Amino acid sequence: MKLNVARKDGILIITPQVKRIDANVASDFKSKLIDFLDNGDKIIVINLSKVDFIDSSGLGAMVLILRKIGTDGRIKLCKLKEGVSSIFELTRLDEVFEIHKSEEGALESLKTG
Amino acid sequence: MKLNVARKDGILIITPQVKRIDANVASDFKSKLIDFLDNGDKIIVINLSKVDFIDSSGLGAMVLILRKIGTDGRIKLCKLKEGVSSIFELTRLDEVFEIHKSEEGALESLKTG
Amino acid sequence: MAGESGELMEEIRLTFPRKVAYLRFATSISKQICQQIEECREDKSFASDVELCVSEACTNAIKYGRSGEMEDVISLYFQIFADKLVIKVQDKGSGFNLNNLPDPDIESLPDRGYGLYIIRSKMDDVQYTHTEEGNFLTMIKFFKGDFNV
Amino acid sequence: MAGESGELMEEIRLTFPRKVAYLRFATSISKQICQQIEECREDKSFASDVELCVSEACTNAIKYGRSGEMEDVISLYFQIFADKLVIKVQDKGSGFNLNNLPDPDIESLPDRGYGLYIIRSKMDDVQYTHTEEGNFLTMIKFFKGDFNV
Ligand SMILES: Nc1ncnc2c1ncn2[C@@H]1O[C@H](COP(=O)(O)OP(=O)(O)O)[C@@H](O)[C@H]1O
Ligand SMILES: Nc1ncnc2c1ncn2[C@@H]1O[C@H](COP(=O)(O)OP(=O)(O)O)[C@@H](O)[C@H]1O
Repeated sequence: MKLNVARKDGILIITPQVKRIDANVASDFKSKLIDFLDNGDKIIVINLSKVDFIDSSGLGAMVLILRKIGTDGRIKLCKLKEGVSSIFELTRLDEVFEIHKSEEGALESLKTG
Repeated sequence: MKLNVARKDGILIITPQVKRIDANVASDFKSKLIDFLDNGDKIIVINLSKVDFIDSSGLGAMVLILRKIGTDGRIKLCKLKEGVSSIFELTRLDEVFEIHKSEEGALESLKTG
Repeated sequence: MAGESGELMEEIRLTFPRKVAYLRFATSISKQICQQIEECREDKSFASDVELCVSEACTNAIKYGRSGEMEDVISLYFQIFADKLVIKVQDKGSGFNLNNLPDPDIESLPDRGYGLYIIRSKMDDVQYTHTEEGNFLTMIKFFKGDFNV
Repeated sequence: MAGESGELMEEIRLTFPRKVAYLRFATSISKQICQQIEECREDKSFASDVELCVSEACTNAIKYGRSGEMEDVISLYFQIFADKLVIKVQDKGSGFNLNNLPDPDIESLPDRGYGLYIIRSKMDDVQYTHTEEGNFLTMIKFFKGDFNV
């Protein structure tokens, strides 16, 4: 799975370059995220602006990362499209993840908070 | 099937607003073209710029119109995409239809010729 | 699309290898079918709900439906009725008990177990049957405006 | 995609009502399958040639394949081999004689009869069989780089 990766003030910004995060790419997504954690990244913003479709395989990958980061680090999601956002709500994962409208908002909240 | 219709100096310019001319739309296309002939149109330019895919059903519709017009009128095709153009060549219908690169070219040739 | 309620009007079947790479065949045909049905086009979320559930159900069939047979395949049936769309996903695995599944417990941050919860939330009815021909997960969604059991 | 020449690797089956509205289901799955096969992606015209032939063959199956049965359906099989793609279109009509078909005579401006001419031009081999299960038009196209019969 293609990811765009940027770093700003020690924050890792990951923007998946795919329209769909389903079982076809989820395990690759998961292992790429784990690689970042293993390399010491602890503050991560995932920008989902390119993603039209996510299902439980994609959700599972992100929850695993959230659990792995634990209290050591922080993770924020941003730029969820309507369909994606509604699945976070349905599964109540919107209560578990910190979700921001814009990437700037996510970054700002990590600096101030 | 949606068609854009324009008239310039007595020439009817038809631009199908579909990506595919297959059996799903060919009979509708055919009957719409026949309506124009029945209403007295005799000089027709068909602009295929929107069409990515055509198969024998679409070709058949156009040959029928060509035959119906006969020596009474004229028909020109223009702006064929590569895939469409290659099927005209394969069936040798490129020898039967007058095909122009641009709409202007087709119109010009009808005025001068 | 006219016809009495309860009357099967059309069926589309897709059979594909039990491999995750084919998941998108299933979801893309699901989208096309919903486009085809006028009743769905009026209900904006119908197609996306169905696509999501087809993705979940086929993912499970691919993950858990190992048959041991040479030809390890998944079949997907779309049955268009006057009042509803019925989707069946068939695998040849050892099956499971749909009624024993708890909803995911969000507090414990599970990274799995959301699939059937999503399916149950989005569909009007979900059934599971184990037959000689394999396991069938049957998902039913009524068109809007019709009665909703 | 590795494997010995001649070995069937994957099969995808689509069954749909004998209606022209479903033609696009057939062509869209054809496109997706060619995308899936690495050997096709290197050959730019492979996918578009296959799509065209699938459209022609399914159009014929829809036009001429009336079965008289309640469930009047067309089936489409894509069989991926190491060296080729085999496509079968099944209908339950009364069939025809493939070998008796003349190429279209362009001089007389025929408005039909191009379908099988196109299929024969684009495919490496075309066969037609009439069985108890119906009629099968079998179209074979080799991946580039492999031998071409
Ligand atoms: N087609 C199937 N065959 C066998 N077991 C299944 C099937 N679908 C689901 N299951 C069982 O139901 C459980 C819950 O499925 P699901 O809610 O989709 O979550 P997950 O697959 O992430 O565990 C699975 O863990 C599996 O044990
Ligand atoms: N699936 C089929 N079942 C019965 N007859 C067929 C079938 N496909 C083709 N034919 C016959 O072969 C003829 C030639 O087909 P084709 O080249 O596609 O041109 P067209 O359909 O325009 O006539 C048809 O007119 C029909 O008689």
